Amino acid sequence: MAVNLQVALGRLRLPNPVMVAAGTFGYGVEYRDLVDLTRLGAIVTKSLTLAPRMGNPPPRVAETPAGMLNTIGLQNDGVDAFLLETLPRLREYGVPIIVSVAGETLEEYVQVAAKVSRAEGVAALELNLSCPNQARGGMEFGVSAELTAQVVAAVRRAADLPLIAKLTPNLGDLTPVAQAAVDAGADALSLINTLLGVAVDAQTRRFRLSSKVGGLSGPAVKPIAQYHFWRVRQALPNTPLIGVGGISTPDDALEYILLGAHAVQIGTANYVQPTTALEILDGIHNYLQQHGFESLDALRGLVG
Amino acid sequence: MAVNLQVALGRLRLPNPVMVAAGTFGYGVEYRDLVDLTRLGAIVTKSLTLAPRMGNPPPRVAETPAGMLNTIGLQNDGVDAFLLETLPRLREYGVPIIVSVAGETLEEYVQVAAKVSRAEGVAALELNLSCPNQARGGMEFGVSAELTAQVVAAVRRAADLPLIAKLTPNLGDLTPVAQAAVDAGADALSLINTLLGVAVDAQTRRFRLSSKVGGLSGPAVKPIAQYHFWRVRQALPNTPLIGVGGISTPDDALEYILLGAHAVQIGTANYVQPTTALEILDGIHNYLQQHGFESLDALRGLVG
Amino acid sequence: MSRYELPAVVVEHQRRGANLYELILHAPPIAERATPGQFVMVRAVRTHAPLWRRPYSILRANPDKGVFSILYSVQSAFTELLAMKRIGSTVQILGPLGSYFQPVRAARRHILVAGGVGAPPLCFFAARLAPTLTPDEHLLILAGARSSEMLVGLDEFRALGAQVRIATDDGSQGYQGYVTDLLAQALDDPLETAVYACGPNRMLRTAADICLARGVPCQISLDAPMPCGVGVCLGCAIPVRTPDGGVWYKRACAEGPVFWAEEVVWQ
Amino acid sequence: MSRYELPAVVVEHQRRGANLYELILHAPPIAERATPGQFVMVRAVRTHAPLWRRPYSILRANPDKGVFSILYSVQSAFTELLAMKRIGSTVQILGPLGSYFQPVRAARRHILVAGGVGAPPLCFFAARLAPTLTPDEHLLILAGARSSEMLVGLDEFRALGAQVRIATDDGSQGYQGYVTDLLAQALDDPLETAVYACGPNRMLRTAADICLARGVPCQISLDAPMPCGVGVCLGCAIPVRTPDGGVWYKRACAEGPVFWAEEVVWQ
Ligand SMILES: Cc1cc2nc3c(=O)[nH]c(=O)nc-3n(C[C@H](O)[C@H](O)[C@H](O)COP(=O)(O)OP(=O)(O)OC[C@H]3O[C@@H](n4cnc5c(N)ncnc54)[C@H](O)[C@@H]3O)c2cc1C
Ligand SMILES: Cc1cc2nc3c(=O)[nH]c(=O)nc-3n(C[C@H](O)[C@H](O)[C@H](O)COP(=O)(O)OP(=O)(O)OC[C@H]3O[C@@H](n4cnc5c(N)ncnc54)[C@H](O)[C@@H]3O)c2cc1C
Ligand SMILES: Cc1cc2nc3c(=O)[nH]c(=O)nc-3n(C[C@H](O)[C@H](O)[C@H](O)COP(=O)(O)O)c2cc1C
Ligand SMILES: Cc1cc2nc3c(=O)[nH]c(=O)nc-3n(C[C@H](O)[C@H](O)[C@H](O)COP(=O)(O)O)c2cc1C
Ligand code: FES
Ligand code: FES
Repeated sequence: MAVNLQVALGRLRLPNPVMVAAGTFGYGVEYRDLVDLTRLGAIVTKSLTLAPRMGNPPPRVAETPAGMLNTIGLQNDGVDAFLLETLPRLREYGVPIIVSVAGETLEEYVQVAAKVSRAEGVAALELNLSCPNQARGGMEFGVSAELTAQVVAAVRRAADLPLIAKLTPNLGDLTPVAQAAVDAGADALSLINTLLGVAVDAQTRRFRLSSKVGGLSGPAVKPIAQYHFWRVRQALPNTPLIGVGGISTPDDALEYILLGAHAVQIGTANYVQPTTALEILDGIHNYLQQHGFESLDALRGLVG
Repeated sequence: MAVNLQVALGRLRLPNPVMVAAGTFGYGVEYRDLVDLTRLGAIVTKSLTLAPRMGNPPPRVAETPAGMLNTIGLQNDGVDAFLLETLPRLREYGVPIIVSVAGETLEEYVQVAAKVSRAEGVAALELNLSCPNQARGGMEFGVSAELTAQVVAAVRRAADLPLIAKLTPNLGDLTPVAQAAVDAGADALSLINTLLGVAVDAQTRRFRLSSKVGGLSGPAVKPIAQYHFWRVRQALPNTPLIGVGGISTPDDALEYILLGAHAVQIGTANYVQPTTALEILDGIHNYLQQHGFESLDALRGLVG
Repeated sequence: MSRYELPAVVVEHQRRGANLYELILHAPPIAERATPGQFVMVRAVRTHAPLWRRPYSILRANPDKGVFSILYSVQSAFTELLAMKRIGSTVQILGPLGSYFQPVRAARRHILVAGGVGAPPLCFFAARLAPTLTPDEHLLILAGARSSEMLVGLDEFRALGAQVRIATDDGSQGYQGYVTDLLAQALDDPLETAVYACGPNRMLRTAADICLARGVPCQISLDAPMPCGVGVCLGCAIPVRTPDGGVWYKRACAEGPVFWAEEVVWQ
Repeated sequence: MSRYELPAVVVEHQRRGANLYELILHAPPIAERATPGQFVMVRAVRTHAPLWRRPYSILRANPDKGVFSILYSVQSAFTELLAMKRIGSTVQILGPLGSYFQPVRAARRHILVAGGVGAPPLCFFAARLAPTLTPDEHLLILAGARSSEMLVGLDEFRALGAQVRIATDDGSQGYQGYVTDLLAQALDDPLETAVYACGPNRMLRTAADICLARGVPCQISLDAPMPCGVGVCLGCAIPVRTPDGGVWYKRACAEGPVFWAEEVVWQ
């Protein structure tokens, strides 16, 4: 049986639902010799800021049970360098490119988004709403429905590209933020970004991260990510949702699709096995064939 | 070097800081042939309700990466049966007994607490604030500072025993709830209870739990638990705190103590290794000796 | 109730079928006390994922040598790690645990219904039951599996003088179809018969229905997720009928895994 | 840059010291391209905890036989699982990765400073360097470890004709004290000398200070947590001096693990 893996998230059309998540696949080109980039549903770049950013001091990462903490601190080359040097190389692979946009102020989001929207060959923008808001003492933009709406609306005006808002899980109930993002013009939502976490080294009696607090990701977070996903899915039955968090096997990805995801993103698992996204793509394909589903539409939301 | 492991959490004095957590050690007596109960810092009983409760239908548990989800649904024999049948047996071991109190209404908490406080040989009460509030559509009491204050204050009036409020992590910022609990009369706080989570079986296309949503525990949650612990520690520098979440080794326990814990509770790890609490107790003892600390006071809060 | 938590040394680790392995462990207190139908909780390595111990039925026990064994098929992460254990290494064992098969003394025909990796406790039961049978008592084994090479313990059953009938889903050996079809057939004459079954819960339900409809006493060993194995977590709840006609939960690990068929409420 | 991600068969698995094991792996593309100082990312079993692959320096490589090996000590969960791998089983390998030691052609004395399990890349380096040396060039190995039985690769170093001096923390062999004391001593005459070091970061810092103070070119292989090993996660940041006198981060896995001592900013 032929199966169709294409998906449409509003205006954004992808050859298949398996993307690589922001910050876990570099700018995309780094893995070109190990992963057939042309087969990916999309590449989400690492988050870009207006100016190059140096990031946080080491230690930046700590392994935790079935997960990891990171405090990279948005180290990146800045949007200009990306557009000038990396984007042209990445474009050659013909894979949909989703640029992740970061900012510490509303203006920074807008400026980065505007620059990207003028470039050629970008399929969509993803707003990283887990960035620390300078004006509010480093609180994540995405924990506030109001700030989220402001950022999404402003970027919406500044950039004519499909717009994905990526939600932070660091609040009790994501649905008001999700609703605000959609009302402000987001075409789709990605959820979730990393969870705030702490790790201590009992032997050295220090925090394991230079910044004390970091972002938790990896298999450990999957139940929490799926909980938030399920709640947002119920609250917004018609919004295309992208499931992110703890995916490392085809079953993990299928679980999100069954819960109603249009697409999924693979993060931490790329580090463990660079070919994870392709293995998941093959696994989804086989599952559809074995169980007699012709497309993802038939599967999506069966568990609700 | 002789080391002193005694701790005082306000009025509550314990021979050592290693307790077993509510719901993970039965009523205590079940493990008597496998674990030397007399060596435990305290036993927290499974949560008791006014009437016996049947609990939720199976499946009630699902393994997740480095963790598990449960939806036991507060199955218990009811407070009367506990006081009549189990407490007398448990008392014989001379181990401090902390009774976990649950309720679906404010009145239920108060009635259970009042009954327990009239019994002999109970060292303290722990309020399980993760219970579903009947009046508010099943929302956990502990996500609201106002409800938390009400429950704590009412129980405070009804029962003259040291009172521990056990916080739920299912909100963005626990500090207002923690503050409310202390202001209302809690002598100490335990944190955290389980995190809301979902698991799906891609093969059967069903939720893995009968109730869809369950509570996540185990090593996977440790970074999240320690994050909340660290924030509450900062907000309430003078309140005795009990660290719970993902502890399975001496280092895990020491991490909480370094972050400022007066005591710790071992939950899920009991299932994997029934002797975990004793191994942790020995490990803490050795650590203090090796590193030349005479008591936990010298260690507590060194990482802050 | 005597239970032990101890490290057991791997004495042998043998391939016993397509994807089947027998792990022979030295643990005298468990070898001495194990009763057919009981299980042990196994921790193979010190890792957080998989997190839980896994329950395994006791396949055989030799109190004289102080050894017992379990039989497992490699399915997922836990059993992949278990399969890596070498002779001389140790696994942590908690047991023996749970209820056991009770020989129905009034019966003259004992039918053991084994589905797939449900066979081990019945092998042990047959081994202990056979020597106690009088000449007019019969032991009939109905063994089912997806395919011929998934069948477990046939040689042992035959060595005990038991009659063995086989069903496979793919027809690669014996009757093609469900092992419960063989049971229904065998119970054409239900008199003085007792049934003991272990296998997938779906099979057990069918077996229970068949037996109850014919008034045949039937014990079934149920599968359930088991975080603790010792009755404290209440995760392994099995709905059962209470004397007053209501429903309550029993624990598969403590009151079970072996239940009387009429107790269980199927949901 | 040619990197491969492939399953490699365990050809041998040998004890090489108190708590040291050598794992010999068949992986021709890696054996052919490995350069001393480079490493591979190893995934031993399919489990979520430990989650990350671990980096291991290449100890030796035989392109003709298509094998290379790594040397490890059992420390925690990952290495406990690695130690369970049997001959004939596979581990996933990603490599060869990272920068490498560059022989300083102007030097006449090459000092290799090895601390504990920092020795493997220097063994490999010595093996490749020794045959290229002219008769007036010297190879001096300074090997340090906590204790005598933690010393690695001494026989190999000696077989290459290198001079070997030893330091142990407990004095169980050679000089009692830090291996960097031996380095300072050897650099009493710093002329025409190059230093190559691998070991705990604290040792490397001391070695770097000693060399920089004496104007001796020094390459050090740094340790850092490495989630990806291939430069994408930015987790392994090492602060380095930029040409304009500022500080920026390089990646231990991509621009490193081998750095010139003067580049590194110690924090
Ligand atoms: C009382 C009792 C006795 C038992 N005795 C035996 C015995 O004697 N021999 C024996 O072999 N087993 C026995 N079992 C079962 C055993 O405990 C394990 O469940 C079994 O070995 C599988 O372990 P695993 O960790 O490898 O697989 P698990 O990870 O537990 O998975 C079990 C099954 O679920 C599937 N699975 C895993 N993850 C997923 C997912 N995400 N989505 C869908 N499916 C998934 C796996 O493919 C596998 O088929 C017994 C169980 C009980 C309760
Ligand atoms: C470029 C590079 C090359 C390397 N080459 C080699 C090599 O050739 N040989 C080699 O043996 N190693 C090498 N390493 C180190 C190796 O990657 C592993 O870190 C090492 O094998 C330990 O692995 P582990 O998982 O068993 O221990 P880990 O879990 O990684 O722990 C490492 C150390 O930290 C301690 N530790 C673990 N958990 C805690 C905790 N909670 N609190 C305090 N301490 C803790 C452990 O006891 C152990 O001593 C290299 C590292 C790098 C970066
Ligand atoms: C090291 C690291 C860096 C990350 N950087 C970004 C980033 O720049 N922008 C972003 O939106 N998310 C970033 N993330 C979050 C991931 O995209 C993803 O949302 C999260 O890791 C959960 O998915 P996972 O469990 O599959 O890793 C990062 C994650 C990690 C582990
Ligand atoms: C099966 C199960 C049942 C639990 N029952 C209770 C309970 O009755 N009352 C309560 O306050 N907490 C209960 N908990 C939560 C634990 O006490 C503990 O807060 C939580 O599991 C986190 O700790 P851990 O990671 O060490 O398990 C339960 C946890 C589990 C896994
Ligand atoms: S497995 Fe815990 S009560 Fe049965
Ligand atoms: S380990 Fe990921 S960039 Fe170096």
